[in-house]
Amino acid sequence: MAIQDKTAKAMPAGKRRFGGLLALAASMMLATTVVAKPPTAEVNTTNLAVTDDTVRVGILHSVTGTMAISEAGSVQAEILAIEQINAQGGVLGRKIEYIQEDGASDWPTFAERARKLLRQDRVAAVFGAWTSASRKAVLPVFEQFNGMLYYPTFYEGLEQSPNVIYTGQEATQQILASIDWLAQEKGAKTFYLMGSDYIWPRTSNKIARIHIEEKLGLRVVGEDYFPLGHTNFNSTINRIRLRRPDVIFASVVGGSNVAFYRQLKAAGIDLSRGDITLLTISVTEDEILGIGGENIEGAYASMKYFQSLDNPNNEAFVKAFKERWGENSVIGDVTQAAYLGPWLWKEAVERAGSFDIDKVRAASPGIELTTAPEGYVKVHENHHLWSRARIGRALRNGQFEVVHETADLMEPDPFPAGYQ
Amino acid sequence: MFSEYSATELGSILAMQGFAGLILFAVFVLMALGLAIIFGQMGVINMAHGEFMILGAYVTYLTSNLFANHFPDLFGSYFFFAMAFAFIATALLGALVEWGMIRFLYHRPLDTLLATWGLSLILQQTYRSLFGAREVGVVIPDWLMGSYRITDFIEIPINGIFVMILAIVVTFIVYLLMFRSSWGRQVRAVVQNRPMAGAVGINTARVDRLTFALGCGIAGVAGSAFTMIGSTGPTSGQLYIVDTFLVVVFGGAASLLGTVASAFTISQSQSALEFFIGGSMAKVLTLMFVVIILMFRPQGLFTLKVRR
Amino acid sequence: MSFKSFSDFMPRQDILSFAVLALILLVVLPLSLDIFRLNLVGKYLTFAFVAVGLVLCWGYGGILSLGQGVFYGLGGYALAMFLKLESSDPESTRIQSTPGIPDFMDWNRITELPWFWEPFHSLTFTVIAIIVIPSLFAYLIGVAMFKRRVGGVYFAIITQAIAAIMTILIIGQQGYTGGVNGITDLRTLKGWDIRSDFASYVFYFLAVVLLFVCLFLAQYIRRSKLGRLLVAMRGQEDRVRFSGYDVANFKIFVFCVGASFAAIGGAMFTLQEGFMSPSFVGIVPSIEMVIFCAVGGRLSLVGAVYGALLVNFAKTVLGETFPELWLFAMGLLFIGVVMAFPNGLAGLYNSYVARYVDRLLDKVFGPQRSSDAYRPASSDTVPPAAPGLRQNSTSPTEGAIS
Amino acid sequence: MTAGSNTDFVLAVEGLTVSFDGFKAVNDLSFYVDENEIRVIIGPNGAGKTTVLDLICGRTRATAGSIKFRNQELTKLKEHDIVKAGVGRKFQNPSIYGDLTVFENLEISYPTGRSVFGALTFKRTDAVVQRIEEIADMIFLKDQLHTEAELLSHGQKQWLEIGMLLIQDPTLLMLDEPVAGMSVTERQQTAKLLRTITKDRSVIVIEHDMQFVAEIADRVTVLHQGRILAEGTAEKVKADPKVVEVYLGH
Repeated sequence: MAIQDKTAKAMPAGKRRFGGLLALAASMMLATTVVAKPPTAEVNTTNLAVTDDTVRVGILHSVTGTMAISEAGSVQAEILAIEQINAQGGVLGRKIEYIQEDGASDWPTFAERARKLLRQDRVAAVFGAWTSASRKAVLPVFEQFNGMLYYPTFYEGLEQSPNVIYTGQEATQQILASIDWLAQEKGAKTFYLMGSDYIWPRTSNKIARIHIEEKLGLRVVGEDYFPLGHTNFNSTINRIRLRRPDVIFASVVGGSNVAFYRQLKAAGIDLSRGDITLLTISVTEDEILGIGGENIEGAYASMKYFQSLDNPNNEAFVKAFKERWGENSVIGDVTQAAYLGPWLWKEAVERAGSFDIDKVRAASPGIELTTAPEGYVKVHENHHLWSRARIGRALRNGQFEVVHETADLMEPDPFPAGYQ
Repeated sequence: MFSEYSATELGSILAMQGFAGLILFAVFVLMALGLAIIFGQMGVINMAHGEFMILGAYVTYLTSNLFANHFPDLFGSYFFFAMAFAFIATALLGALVEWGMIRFLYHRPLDTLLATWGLSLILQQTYRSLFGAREVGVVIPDWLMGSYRITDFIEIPINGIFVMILAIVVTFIVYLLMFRSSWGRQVRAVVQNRPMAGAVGINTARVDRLTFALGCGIAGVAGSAFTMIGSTGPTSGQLYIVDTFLVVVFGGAASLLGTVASAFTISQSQSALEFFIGGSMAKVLTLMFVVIILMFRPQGLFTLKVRR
Repeated sequence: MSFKSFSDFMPRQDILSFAVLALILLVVLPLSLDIFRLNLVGKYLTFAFVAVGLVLCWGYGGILSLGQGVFYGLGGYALAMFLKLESSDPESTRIQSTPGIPDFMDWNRITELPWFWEPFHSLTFTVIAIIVIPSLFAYLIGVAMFKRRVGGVYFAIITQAIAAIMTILIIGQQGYTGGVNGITDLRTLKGWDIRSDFASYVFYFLAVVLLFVCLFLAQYIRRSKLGRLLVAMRGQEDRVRFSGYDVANFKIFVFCVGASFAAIGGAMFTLQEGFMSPSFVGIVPSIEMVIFCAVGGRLSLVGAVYGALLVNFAKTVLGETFPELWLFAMGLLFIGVVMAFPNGLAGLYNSYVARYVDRLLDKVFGPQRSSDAYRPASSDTVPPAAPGLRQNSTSPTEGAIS
Repeated sequence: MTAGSNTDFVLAVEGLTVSFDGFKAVNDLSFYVDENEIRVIIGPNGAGKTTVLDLICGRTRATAGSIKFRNQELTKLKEHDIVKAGVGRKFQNPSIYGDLTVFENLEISYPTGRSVFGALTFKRTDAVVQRIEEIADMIFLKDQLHTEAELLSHGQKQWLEIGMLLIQDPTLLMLDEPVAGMSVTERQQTAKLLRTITKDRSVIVIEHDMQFVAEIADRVTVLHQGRILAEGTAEKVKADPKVVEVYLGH
């Protein structure tokens, strides 16, 4: 059976140029790892696909189907990270080979492909899954065959698996700081919660509602859900008009996003004029491409990463990403989180001195990454990342302007006490 | 639930809400007209109808790029050209599909359903290969994106008015074509008695091709208009297909007036339900309502009793 | 037994095709595939149940349901509810605010097990429910539609709408259904680990055995007078009605049979994969299930099984190597089976291979003896023209009433 | 709706009316059919002949009036119950099961195993086979039992459909243009067939061919615009000036 093997070795030499910092780091790493290359029998006691020169990992995202739109950036980021790691000499002296599988936007297919990666290909780690549903579908497979999954998307929390490292924000990290900010900076008193009808928006809105009503003593004046793919928002917009909330808190996803922002603007609610404050937890730079910057200008988004972040790490990352994937690429929050996956795995493997899943897992908590484009991140005991929460204001050109950033790293709390 | 609002507010909301229903009505009419012609007049189930609409949307996207790059002065009016191009492109594709596929399948409605579903998959993948998996952002001229402020509370979206006018115009043209032109008489003759129509010298094959092309062309115009309110991506078309079919079937397949009436009924109930109970349950209730009514009146709500 | 002899029930060609299929599924595949691949085949087989049901409904009864995913889902969910309750004992869910209920309910602030979940504590109830609930639902739809003579295209569109409604409901009512994620993380059945390799083997063979039970039932229906009535109804429904039959009852019956087959398939999926999700219930999966049946040949039971296996196998292989091509392939498949091979694989077999096989069988066993003197001996023999070709609904309005 | 009276007639149609969107295809029609009578209904196109048969067998529902078959009201019965009561009907275009053999066509019409369960457990007994062969003999198709019905000639299809009705042994047999599209020899054979099968039962025939009508009819009813124009023996009807005007005159 044919397998799509895109090894980094086949990569043209011209592509192996990276930003200054990383290149410097790369040459130093190269020197050290060539000297100390531990024997395979030592670093791989559980029959993973590790040879003297290579180690095999999997990338599992949707290349086809409705989710392909969203997952494409993650695939690119993961490939970029793997290529950069290889250019620095790989992991424990071994080049990373990756096998890319297509989840086809279909949860059962995700489970099937995950099983193939773990059982047949014996990969040392998998970077992938995007929607909660696909993660839920592959989770039992990873637990059964003891694999390691690096999951990039911000998600609803309520989960903590020994076999998953969650590189995106869980719900409280994304929501709590942003609502505090709205209450303090924008003086918001009333909120209208709306989202697509599935678990992530509902859970997020549940947390938001508890925080708004019970912790801050403010009011939620409406809560609304739409079937995935819904394209008619005029009635909701009327409801919003009638309830006159200070803030629309939106978690609409997919094609509905485009329809929502266009109809909002057409209805005379212009976010750029500040007619109303809208904060979304579902729109990244990727989504703005479809929505159109002119339609969403002035909306706020709560994310941990924006392409416009001003720091040297991000500068190098954006440059490398555009060199590899084209000048027109945009980088959203999830894409950056996906980029962290291979790096976090590399750090954990090297700290453990082994590719064995159990040892990598044991070594993971406490791993720090100072080179992350979003800044400094650290793996928590609960397998989520400590990271800063940020709020960006959408600009006409499709980028965000960062208007707020928490001073400290926020602790991930997938089972937030008092919010369940 | 209304006690906290003043009478003027409630009046305004009623007006706005009525308007929201009318916009949805116009959207449904545009979606369903093309299908009603194809299904009602030819008995063909075109599951690729949504993909034809999206073709119209992509043509609009290309036209907007063309104007932005080469005729920036005319950008404000590109939308009219886009709709014309969309009509031509989808009608041509429709004629091609009729020639290559549909004409072999007349009188096998279930088979047209499966074959056109296959076609829709192929079109989706073609769009993905050509335009990428991501939705494309169609830039709408500014004059189409604003709103008229009537009172403090009542604002009428211009694109809504545009869609409504378009729906009226398209319906009127279709009416003229089908009921006031010799071509329309030919179409109806073919529907009623194909061999006889052929015998009196009507080129039935040509009538079929043109009818199918016209239905697809209207889908293209609809898709073009929907770039103002919806998303344009390879799979966006699938979102429309069930709604569209229900509108057509609910109206009674053979009657254009029925299609319009059913679009009105469904849009108003859905729009009102959305206002009161939210989007998700509104959708479920509307669909159920339609399905249940159809069980009692399988011939559709607005058809006359005929002798079988 | 309503047949005069065994060969009335199973002509020689049918015995041969059943035997070959049994050989492939019970011997060849288990010996030649590793457990990972065999597990995949087991998953494909769950769709074969649906396809076999569709042969009866669509091929024989002329009823094209675009909502078989609903029944597949109902069967799958019924079993998933039982397994979820088993894995949600108070001990393993003690970190929840309300221990002892499924985790997704707890997340949705439901503090008590909903009443319709209660009976699913019982395995016996669950096993009965897997068959009965979908059949009952199909019965209700059938009575509502067929008694009012809704048929053909209208039936197809309405079943499609029902699939859409079910999906929105399941996704929207996530506190009770697990929402878009489905019901996941099912581990044990009566304390027995359903994820082990051994369990995979057991479930594979269980699926094959159940599939053959369904195949034999379908064969019985097909070869009985009811089967011939269905064929008769497909072309001349009025004639059957005016021969004293309540046509609707027969349609309802096959629709229920098709639904229960699909439900068994869904339950087997849950068992083999350890989860159930709304992604099987919607419009797209439901219409894909039709293609499994069409590829095998809409009149051939055994063909339907091969159709389900081959299409899914192609999906896996193409999906692994050329994901972009898969939709093209699938699209062409739909068009191809309608325009070029309306009788699918079985049609090709009958046109090109069957007579040689028959001649060979004649040589080996002597000419076939049968009391069935009025029927050509070969199995799923289909008339030269496609069944759809003779459907005589000339206009959509007429189709509605047919 | 008129209640309809109890009579000795096999079929009593009284005040029967059906309207399609205001157009009265059958208008206040009354007629009676005796035991063992052969009644022929004639009339120009659109007179409502086929609609009358549709009404009797339940294919179309009456707007008003009553249809009594052996004093049993038919207007409320379901189609299959009307058949079970003993009314058989042949359609204008031969409607047979093309995908099935002649034998299977007749077998399906054999009046047992009409429920779902009955059809599942129906057994092809010797009695069934014998009866089918008997009927096949009668309709000149004994040698075609193996043939798929689609392959029969037009005339043979007409016979087959008649045979499918005969096997049910109905009390009232309704034939819609049984000799349409037949050759002269087939026509003669059919006339002979009709004469044999009409023993012991009442028959309503719709026919255009006046010669054929005269040959078989006991009484003739002439319909025009949904009403009865004339009724009586073939000779009497032929001589009626009204009939000549609307129908025979052209």
